[in-house]
Amino acid sequence: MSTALAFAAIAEQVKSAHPSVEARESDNRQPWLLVPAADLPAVARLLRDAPALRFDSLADLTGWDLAKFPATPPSTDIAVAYYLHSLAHRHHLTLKVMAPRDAAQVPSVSGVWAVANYFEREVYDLLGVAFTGHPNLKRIMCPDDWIGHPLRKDYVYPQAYNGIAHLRDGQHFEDAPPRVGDPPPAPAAAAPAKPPVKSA
Amino acid sequence: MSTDVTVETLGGERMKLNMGPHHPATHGVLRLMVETDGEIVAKAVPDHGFLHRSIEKIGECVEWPMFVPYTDRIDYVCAMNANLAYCVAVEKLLNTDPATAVQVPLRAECIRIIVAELNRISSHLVAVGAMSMDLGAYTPFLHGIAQRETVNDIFEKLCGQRLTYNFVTIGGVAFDLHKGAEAEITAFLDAFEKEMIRFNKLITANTIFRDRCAGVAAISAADAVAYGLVGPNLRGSGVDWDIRRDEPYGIYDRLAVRVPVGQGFAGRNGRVGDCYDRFVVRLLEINESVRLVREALKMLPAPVEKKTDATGGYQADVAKQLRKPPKGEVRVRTEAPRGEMGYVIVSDGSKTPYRVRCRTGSFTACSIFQKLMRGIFMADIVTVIGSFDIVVPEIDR
Amino acid sequence: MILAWVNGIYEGVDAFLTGMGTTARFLVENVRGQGGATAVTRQYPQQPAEIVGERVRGHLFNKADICIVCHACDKACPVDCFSMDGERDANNKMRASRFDIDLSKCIYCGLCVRACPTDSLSMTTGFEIDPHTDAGRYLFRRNTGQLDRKLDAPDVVRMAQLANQPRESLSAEDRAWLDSVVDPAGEHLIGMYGLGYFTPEEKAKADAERERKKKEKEAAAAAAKAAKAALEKAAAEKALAAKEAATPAGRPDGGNAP
Amino acid sequence: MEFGPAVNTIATWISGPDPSWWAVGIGLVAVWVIPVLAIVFPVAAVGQIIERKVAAAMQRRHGPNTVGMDGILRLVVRLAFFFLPRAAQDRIQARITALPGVGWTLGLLQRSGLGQLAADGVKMIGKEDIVPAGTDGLVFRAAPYLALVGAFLPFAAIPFAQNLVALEVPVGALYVVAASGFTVVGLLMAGWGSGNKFSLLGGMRAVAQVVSYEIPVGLAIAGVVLWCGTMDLHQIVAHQYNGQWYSFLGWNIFQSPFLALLACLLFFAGLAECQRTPFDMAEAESELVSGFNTEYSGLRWGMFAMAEYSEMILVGALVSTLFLGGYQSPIGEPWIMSLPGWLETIIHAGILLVKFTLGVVLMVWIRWTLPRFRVDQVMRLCWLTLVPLCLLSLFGLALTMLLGGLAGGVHTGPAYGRIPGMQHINLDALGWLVTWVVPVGFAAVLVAVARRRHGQMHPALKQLTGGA
Repeated sequence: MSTALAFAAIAEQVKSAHPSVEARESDNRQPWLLVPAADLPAVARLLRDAPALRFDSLADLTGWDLAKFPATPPSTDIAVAYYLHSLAHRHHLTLKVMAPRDAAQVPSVSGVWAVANYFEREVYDLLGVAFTGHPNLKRIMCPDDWIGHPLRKDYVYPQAYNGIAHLRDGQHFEDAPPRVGDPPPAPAAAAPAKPPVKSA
Repeated sequence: MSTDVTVETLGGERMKLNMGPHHPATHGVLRLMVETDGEIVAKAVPDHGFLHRSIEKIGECVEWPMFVPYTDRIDYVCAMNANLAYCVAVEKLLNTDPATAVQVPLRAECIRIIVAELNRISSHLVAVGAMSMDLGAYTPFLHGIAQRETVNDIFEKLCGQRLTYNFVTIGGVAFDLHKGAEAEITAFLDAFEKEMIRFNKLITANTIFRDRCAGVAAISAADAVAYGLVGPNLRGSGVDWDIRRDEPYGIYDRLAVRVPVGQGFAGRNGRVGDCYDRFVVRLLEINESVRLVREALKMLPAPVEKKTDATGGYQADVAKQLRKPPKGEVRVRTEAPRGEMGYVIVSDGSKTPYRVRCRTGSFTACSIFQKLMRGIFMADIVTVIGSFDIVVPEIDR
Repeated sequence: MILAWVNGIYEGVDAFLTGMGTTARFLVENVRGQGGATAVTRQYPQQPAEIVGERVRGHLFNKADICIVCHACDKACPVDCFSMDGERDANNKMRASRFDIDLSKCIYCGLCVRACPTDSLSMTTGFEIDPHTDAGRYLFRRNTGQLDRKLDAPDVVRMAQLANQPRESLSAEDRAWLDSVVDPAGEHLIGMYGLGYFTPEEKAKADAERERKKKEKEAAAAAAKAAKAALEKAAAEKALAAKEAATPAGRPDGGNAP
Repeated sequence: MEFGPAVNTIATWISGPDPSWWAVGIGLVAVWVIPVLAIVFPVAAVGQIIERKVAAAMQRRHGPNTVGMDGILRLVVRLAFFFLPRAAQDRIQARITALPGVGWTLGLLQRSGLGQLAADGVKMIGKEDIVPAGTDGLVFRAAPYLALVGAFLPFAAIPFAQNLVALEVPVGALYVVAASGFTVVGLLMAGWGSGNKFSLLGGMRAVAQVVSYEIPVGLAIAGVVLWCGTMDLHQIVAHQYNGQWYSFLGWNIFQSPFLALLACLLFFAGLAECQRTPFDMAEAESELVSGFNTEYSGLRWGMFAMAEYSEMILVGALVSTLFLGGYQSPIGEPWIMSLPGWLETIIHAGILLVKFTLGVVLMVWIRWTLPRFRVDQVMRLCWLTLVPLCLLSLFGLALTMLLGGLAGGVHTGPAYGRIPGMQHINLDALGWLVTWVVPVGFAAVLVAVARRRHGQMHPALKQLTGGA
């Protein structure tokens, strides 16, 4: 469609309004915009409302832990990725926010795109990123009293939940036979990660 | 026609009601915490996670091809589409580097279209059947299931399973079409079209059914987009967006996909984006899928002996590429029966994915429940749930 | 308004009659068996599912004499349902001495069969493991020798039928066939969670071995703990003794000063 | 209060020409209980099998087909020879099945699933009677009995044959309506007493619905009363006899299109009173789990099921009595009246049984065809469609009678049988034609105009339903 903009043009528009935004590329040349956490709500509103951009749809919001990712330079942040899509102009954009893993806090965009409410709850549940300003930041998949955030790379598997062991009788993780071809087992990780912010 | 009573006019005394996780109309283990005043719902809050099996975490622990059986379990009602979404995503990742590029044979692409569209038919049959069952008509559901069984028979001959197929693989499909498959599929489609007319006479044209769905939980196009509705739910609200046509993957760009959108099919009482529109859009999509399967069958190249052949083969050799895929990330959107099934895949260059993220249609559909379920009748809750065609493992993954 | 009311009634009656006509046709067709509209359901235990096609993914089956214990299936399996041991035979070829498939873990995805380089691993058309059915019950009455024989769904049905009849009434051919697949001695508890390839003796041995290792480990841990405790005690005593020895002689402040 | 001839006979037989109150009571119970136990109860039980078989056939399933040979016979043998060892019982069973015809009959029972009947009954009695914590004990326990009583009371006034009626009240039609309203008390008590919110909603829905639908039921019955000039059900039946061999043309339903419409309205309103799909608000399975009977198990649940089927039979019997000639045969009465009295009673009761069983089958057929209404739509249908239609029909009927009387169509004719004759409105052929053609033609024109104004269907739907 003729009104669709390329990544460079979109990045140009966003950068002219918010100079702190950087255009980046992943290792396999997928472009994205790095947005500082503080600027995110303003950038999001710009992206949704600017007539030439009109990103009316948040197609996906997810994140991953960079702790074991062989990036250059190495990082221990948690990447939160926003995949935007414009149904009006039919173009795409990927935003990323890097949240430090110890105090992972990102402003919520649930006021901009309503669906972000659910996506952010999922990212909070599985990766432990607290979205400030979220109306209902509670766990969505795991039970409310679950310890740790499963998709973090230093997550320690629990042996039991509320006294219910989830392995067969007599079997424990350290006893499970190693798989052929697997690397030697890594030394046991640190204590389970605590949820960084207790939601209201 | 929806209720004339608004939430604001309700009395102060509310009854709390737990619908689910064992309620017959919540399609699995979904729980709704409902507050009602008599028959009118003041508030309904969905509660998820009863079926959370950490499939995304498993994705980080198994090798690239070993995740395909797990995608079956993400959405078991349309496992072919779920397989396809993941495989397309991994292929796109491999294709970002010329050194690991993979060329899926044309015949495999055609077979993928055939099985995906057949599975879309059988999945929509469950959707419309289950919705009519929620509204008290049990017979159409079983007739839909009977047709689905025929599709399952075809799939069983094709790949040996009836529910969790694990048929689409990275680089192609696991098996070539079995002998006589084309004739079988054509025969099924011919019989199926006649059967669907009777199905529609029985339930779609029924005024009781139409009046129960008409005007209930109508979603405006702007709301549908903002709440991330996808697939038939989005199109029911009149938004003309189909990934098969607008961002084609595979060889969908060679098939002119016609996209039905909601137009207020219910007539007098109906509004664009109500439950009836979502229901009818699914039925129209079934017809469109029938046409696509026929077209794909026409395009199917002749099979050749060599299975990695670029035209007549069915499986490109990807074992070497998967041992050392390019480092980086990729995002792919595919159109599953329940809407967009999008994968975000992050690779650290090893034989195991670094992160596999699956975005499903049912999950985002639940985000609008709380907004919709205000001031409707108790009985409309099941209509709304049925019209969104949620599959709970897809929500909880 | 009245016309709309009349139209509403007409539409209701029309839809009602259409629906009744449709179901009546279903009814007649089903009773008379026309138009493919006969009952599509099955009387399950008496009438097992028809197996369609040749690619059916039923129970896993390993032909042990051509298995080379390459672990390809193990590597391909997403759920780790294999465990196997190999040993070199007289020709210095790898042969399986133990090949255990945990059927309660198996998800019937078929990746292992695709990975197998020697085609020793295959999937039968039998799928029944419910011991409440005939087919499931008699699958458990097979001894180690009989496990080498691949049983597809029709074989399983035949096996159940023959085993249900009095032995004297069988023909010689049937009897021989039955003896080749079912152990007349009775049920074997083979494998821990399903149709594994342990014989009962092997299973007992493996259990004993695991128990022994566990006990050894515990004993070693206890010994280590005791040794550590003894060491600590000795060190503490030594320190105490040193302190006691030091206090009266050298340090007038009783050793409390830094 | 008058009692039926059979009641009087029994009372006289017990205590002489001037029967005392207890003799009348015994006679009343006997004549009430005999039809209920011998006709309604088995049909209600068989109704469940009919329901399951019909549903299965429509849905390409088998339905009950397993319990039969093994089930019934083994049960009978086990119960009869309880003290014998198992092997001896098996031998006895084998010997019985070896008798000529027994195996064939039992096979038929098995294929038709009738053995399920006995199995269900045994299961229902054998199941634990669970009274969950938090229920309102007495209310919860009493509710099924009340529902059952409410379902069986109206049968006292239904004439099963010329003699077989327990209560010959002059206001039989009124009595039936009043007594059938009793069921709803049971449903409300069940909903309240269960201590379950879904049950409570179900009970409330039941009350709202049943109370509303008594209006169209009453109006439809009023139409017949208007036409026949009596509220005595016996007299209404007698009134529907025209003395010819084609006596079915004398039935009320063929007298006037308004009466035919009232018959349909009575049937549907009755359907709503029995809480059957599409009116099963009270136990809407996919909304209220199982509504008022969610918490019930075993025999108490069975009582609700029995009450439901009995009410279906009641609706069928009422429609038959009021509109379909009651216990009369469609091909004239002399051949029955020439038989001895007891045989006549059996044949008449059998004819009524066939008529209301057809009604039950129709209800089952409807249930497996239509989806459920919503609770507001049920009310809307009642007050905005059924009640106005009833009133219109009543008006039309009154007009017909007036005009018919003016045209001299009213004359006295003999009613056959042991009941004295009634005044008939026996229109001649021309009058009959006018009676039918004018209202039907008017309705057809109205519908055609309405279709043109409002009846457009979306083209996509036309395509989906095959261009129809």
